[in-house]
Amino acid sequence: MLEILPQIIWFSLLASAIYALVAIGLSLIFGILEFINFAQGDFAMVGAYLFFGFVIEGGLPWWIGIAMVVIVAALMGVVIERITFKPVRKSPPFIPLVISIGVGALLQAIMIFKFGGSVKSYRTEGSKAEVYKLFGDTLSVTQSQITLMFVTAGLLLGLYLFLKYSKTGTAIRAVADNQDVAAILGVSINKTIGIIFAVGTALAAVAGVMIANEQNLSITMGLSLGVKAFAAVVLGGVGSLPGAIVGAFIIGFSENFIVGLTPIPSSYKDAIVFGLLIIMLFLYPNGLFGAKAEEEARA
Amino acid sequence: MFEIFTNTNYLLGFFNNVAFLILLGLSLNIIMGYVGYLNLGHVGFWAIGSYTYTILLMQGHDFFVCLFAGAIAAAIAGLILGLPTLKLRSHYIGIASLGFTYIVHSLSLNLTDITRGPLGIPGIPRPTIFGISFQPNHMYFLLSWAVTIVSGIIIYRLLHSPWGKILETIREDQVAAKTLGKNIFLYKIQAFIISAFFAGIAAGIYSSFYQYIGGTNSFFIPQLLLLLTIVMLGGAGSFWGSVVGAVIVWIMYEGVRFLPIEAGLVGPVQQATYASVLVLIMIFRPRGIMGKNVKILQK
Amino acid sequence: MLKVQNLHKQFGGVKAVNHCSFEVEEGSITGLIGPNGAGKTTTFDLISGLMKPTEGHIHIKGEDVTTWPAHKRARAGIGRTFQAIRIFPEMKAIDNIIVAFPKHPDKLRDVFTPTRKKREQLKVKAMKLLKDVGIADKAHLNAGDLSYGQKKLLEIARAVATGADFIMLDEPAAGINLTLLNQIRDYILKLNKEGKTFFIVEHNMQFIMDISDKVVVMDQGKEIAIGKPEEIQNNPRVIEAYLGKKKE
Amino acid sequence: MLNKFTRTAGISILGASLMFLLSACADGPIDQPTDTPTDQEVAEESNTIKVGAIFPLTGDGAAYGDPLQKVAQIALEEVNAAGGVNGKEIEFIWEDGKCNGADAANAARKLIEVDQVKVIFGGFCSGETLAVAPLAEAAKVIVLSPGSSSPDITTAGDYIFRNYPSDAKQGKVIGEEANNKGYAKVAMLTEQNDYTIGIQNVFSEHFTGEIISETYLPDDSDFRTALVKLQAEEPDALFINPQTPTKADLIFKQIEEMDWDVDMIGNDVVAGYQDLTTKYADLVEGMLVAEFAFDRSNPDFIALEEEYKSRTGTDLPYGTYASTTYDAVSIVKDMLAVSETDTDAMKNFLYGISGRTGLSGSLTMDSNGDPNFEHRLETIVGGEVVPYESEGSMMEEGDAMESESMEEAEA
Repeated sequence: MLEILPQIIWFSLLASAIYALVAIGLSLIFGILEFINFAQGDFAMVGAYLFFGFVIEGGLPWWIGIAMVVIVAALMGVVIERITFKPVRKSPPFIPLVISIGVGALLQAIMIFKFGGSVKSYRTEGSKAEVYKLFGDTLSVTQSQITLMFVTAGLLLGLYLFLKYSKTGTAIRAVADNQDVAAILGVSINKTIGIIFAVGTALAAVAGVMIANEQNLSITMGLSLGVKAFAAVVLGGVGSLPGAIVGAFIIGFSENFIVGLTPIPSSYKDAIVFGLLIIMLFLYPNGLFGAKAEEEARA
Repeated sequence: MFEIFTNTNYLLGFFNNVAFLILLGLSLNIIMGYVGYLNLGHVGFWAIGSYTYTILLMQGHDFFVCLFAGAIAAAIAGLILGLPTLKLRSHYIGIASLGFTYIVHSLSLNLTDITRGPLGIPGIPRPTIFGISFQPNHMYFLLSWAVTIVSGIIIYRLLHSPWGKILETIREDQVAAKTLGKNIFLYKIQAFIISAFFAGIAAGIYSSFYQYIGGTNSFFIPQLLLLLTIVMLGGAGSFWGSVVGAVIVWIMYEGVRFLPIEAGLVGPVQQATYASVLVLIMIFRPRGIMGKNVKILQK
Repeated sequence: MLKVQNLHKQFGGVKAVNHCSFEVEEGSITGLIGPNGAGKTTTFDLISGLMKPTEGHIHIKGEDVTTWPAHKRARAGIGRTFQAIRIFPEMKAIDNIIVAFPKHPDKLRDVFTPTRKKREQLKVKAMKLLKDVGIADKAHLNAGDLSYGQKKLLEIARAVATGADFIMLDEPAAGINLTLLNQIRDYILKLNKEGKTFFIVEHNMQFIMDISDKVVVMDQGKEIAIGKPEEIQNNPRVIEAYLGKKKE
Repeated sequence: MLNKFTRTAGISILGASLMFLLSACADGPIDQPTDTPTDQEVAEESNTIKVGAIFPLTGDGAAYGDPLQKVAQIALEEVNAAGGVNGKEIEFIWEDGKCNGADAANAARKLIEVDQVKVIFGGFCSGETLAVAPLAEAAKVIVLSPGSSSPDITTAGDYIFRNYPSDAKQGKVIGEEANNKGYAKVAMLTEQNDYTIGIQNVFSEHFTGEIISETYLPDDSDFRTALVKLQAEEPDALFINPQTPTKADLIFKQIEEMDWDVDMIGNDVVAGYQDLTTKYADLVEGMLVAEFAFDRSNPDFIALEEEYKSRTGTDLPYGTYASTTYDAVSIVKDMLAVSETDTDAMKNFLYGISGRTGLSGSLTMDSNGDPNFEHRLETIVGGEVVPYESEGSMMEEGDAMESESMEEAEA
């Protein structure tokens, strides 16, 4: 059984990278605006379809396609935020949660209307995956998998630097910490939240493109992605970006290792991941990196 | 086209659906509206109740035995989900309970020798009680409304009793409730078990109404979103809110069937209509039709 | 009534309460003062069971309650109010009181027993309590719609309704106009005569010195002085704590 | 409390029922205000025959519901262009079954009770058809499903028909051939879905060797770990059993990436999708599949492919489903010619079908309302699906032949 270990590790890395990409965007929005955004997975789906429209159908070169996807997705994020989430920003968090459910369903309907329901993929005729054999044939890796890894690492690093050092990045973290205080200090809340949504949506869209390139794209691909990304964000602790990444890796590795090394068939994947999540939350009620606020409610 | 209102069979079916949706909405409202616990796992109780009821009924047991067995099975599931998650903070409860929905969905598809997995269970009979057959639609309509009304009265008594008042104090401010000597964990578990119990009752009448349960897309996210909409739209924390919510949501859900839509667009346009009405109502009437402004996701 | 021995509570490096010990005699009105961040509210939360201490013991009426959860301590006779008033805004003012009564039939098994008579009695008792604090006319308003002062009075009345004989008040005088302040003072004194013990955190020196039999002063989590109000007022260490350190 | 209740409840019920009413009467023609809508409607109704149609148009099921709805519309337009039935046009009233029992049943109730249809075209997913069956039986409405393959449908009711074969047949044919090929251990990757579980159950009844089974949920798209696990078992053959061609595409891609060379077996979803067999030609070389008599070179089929391509810009997916859907529309036409309202006459017509030629081959309906299609074994050579002569018949003559084919399969 051991000889398949390298392959399983590589697959776990792949799955974790995909969850991390979606989880990061979710953590930005979720951590700051404090509501579970059910439409986050669908933002990824829309990104995948936009790329399909621009590049596969539209014939644009892929790098223009990616740029277009990021711009359109960012705009979409801001527009959705202004129309649907801005009016309820002050209401209890379950209101935007329900609205995000509606937004997700709406995006799916629009995509079926535009692209039709049948499942598509980026692979055109005869594009055969180049397979590289490593570690003496025990590990086979493809070009698209490698690009996915690099793009993910690049985006995570870019986001980290953007948040840490850029002006808007600090503004975002300020708003994340305390909206009212940030407002008093002259941070334009509207602009910052708009940027948060733009960045969060664009990240999800790129994640969608990466995932579609690696697998295929369907109208309902967003849902299970979004839910696993939630689990990663919450596992890592709400509001902590490194936490979301660690959470994504925990899910990616546990899924593949448990299924890979035990007789449990992979159709139990969801049950395993969420069983693990509930147990972890029971042990770490704040998530691994979550704010350790000791509240009186705790006693 | 006006024969909708004269056509009894259609209206019987319509209001039969409304019956168990009211019961499902009310049971979810107990834990979500009154205790303030965002339970995204309610559809799991519905599934467990349905499978337990159906399997026992198909083995020839008496209707009431099966109905209560389904409800008790769901209540036990309520305990199982409640114990590890009740101490968690808001978002963590949301994602942990959503995880429960995924676990139940995964198990119901995989345990094929119990639930027949994706093949579902067809040919579920309608009961004969004291020699009276409830097979015809109008008879079954009476049965489901009888069960709904009796359960509704019990739930009303519970929620408007001193016990119910304590649930509301827990929702309003559980820390204060503690200092008044209330063992809030016990109340939460009781509320959770009762909420799951009545979901189990509704599951029973649902199963014999449709006479087929299971299959890949049953008891999953679309059904969960329907229940969430009923409670949120009706108004969390309001008994009559869930009743009105169930009627309104079902009118919307069935109403879209009658919109004059060109053949190729039926699917997407119906989904888009339902989603946008949901979003609009939650923006302009966030408390729902009759709800109080309830802090469901207490920090 | 209350004995606190070597109470210690640490968040990571921060010692919110630092090996603090003091007593509150039965039937007394004891004040607890100290600069902001001295650990007063944390001490309150430790005593009422909302937080678990890192070290130390708490005795109520001679019994060691350190391991008791908050609701068990409350039933043993501890009532309290909060700095940031924690009333139930979406419930009527009178309901805020009724739920606090020990005889409130709120067990699950009570639901199907006839409780109409008992609930009527509780309504009468609640109205009386509301009259005592002067907000009887607001009984059927949602608690959230009351004024700040009225909410404070409601919270105090609610603490009394629990039947507690040891009531802890967290800054009752904060943000209150003078007339209301006197009303609160008289109410405390009236209850004290009826045998209730009070433990009051307050910044309003004039109010606390006037009402307390004994005052405990805390600074940086430690009790630095305990004594009669007069002794406390000119105790050098207290003044130093408030007016800033002259580090030798 | 009461006035707040009535006021808000009133507004909302009014709002919702307004929408309900609006949609209800919007159906009648608006432009003739003088006649009362009902007479006008009755007059207009006489020259069209309404047929209910339930397909999964949103959600996961849309992957096949949406494209096959387009196929059905193409077939319908052709039927109506050719004069329809007794001079009347057939009108399909589409409802979204969402590949879920409850939604399909509610759709059927509306179609049967409100639109007063006598025939329901569809459920596509087995769950849809099984949930519609009790309603249709009670109302004596004909159900003709072009795609539900669950064995339960065979006994779902007297008015319940389908022109897509039950899984049972396919599983049997492949199972027996796997025995003939002398496979001792077969690894099976199966989707937890109605069509695929049916095949797995029947295959395991007929295959005598050991089966290593891995399953995945419909919304899963990462099978690498499962495949690696199966590879470690060193099976004699790998049986790919997905519900949709896109899942098959993904599985082949992930097998290709693992560079795993093993004898392959596939279900007819894998075989029926031209784009798939050419794209992974060398991977699926020699793959054993079984399809019912669906002839890809049939000129009508090619015409359908071109028409579909011209309308949607994409290739026609699911050859088998497309052919049964296309044929089912013409069956409905001929059935309505027999009678537009008497469902017992329609029922007898359907039971009487024998040797009816169509895109999906020669159809004879058995006493349970199932098609008689026999699955024929096929294999894939150079990316093309070709008939497969089972070596079983030759095997009795000489063991040499059999062992030789074993090596060749191994290589």
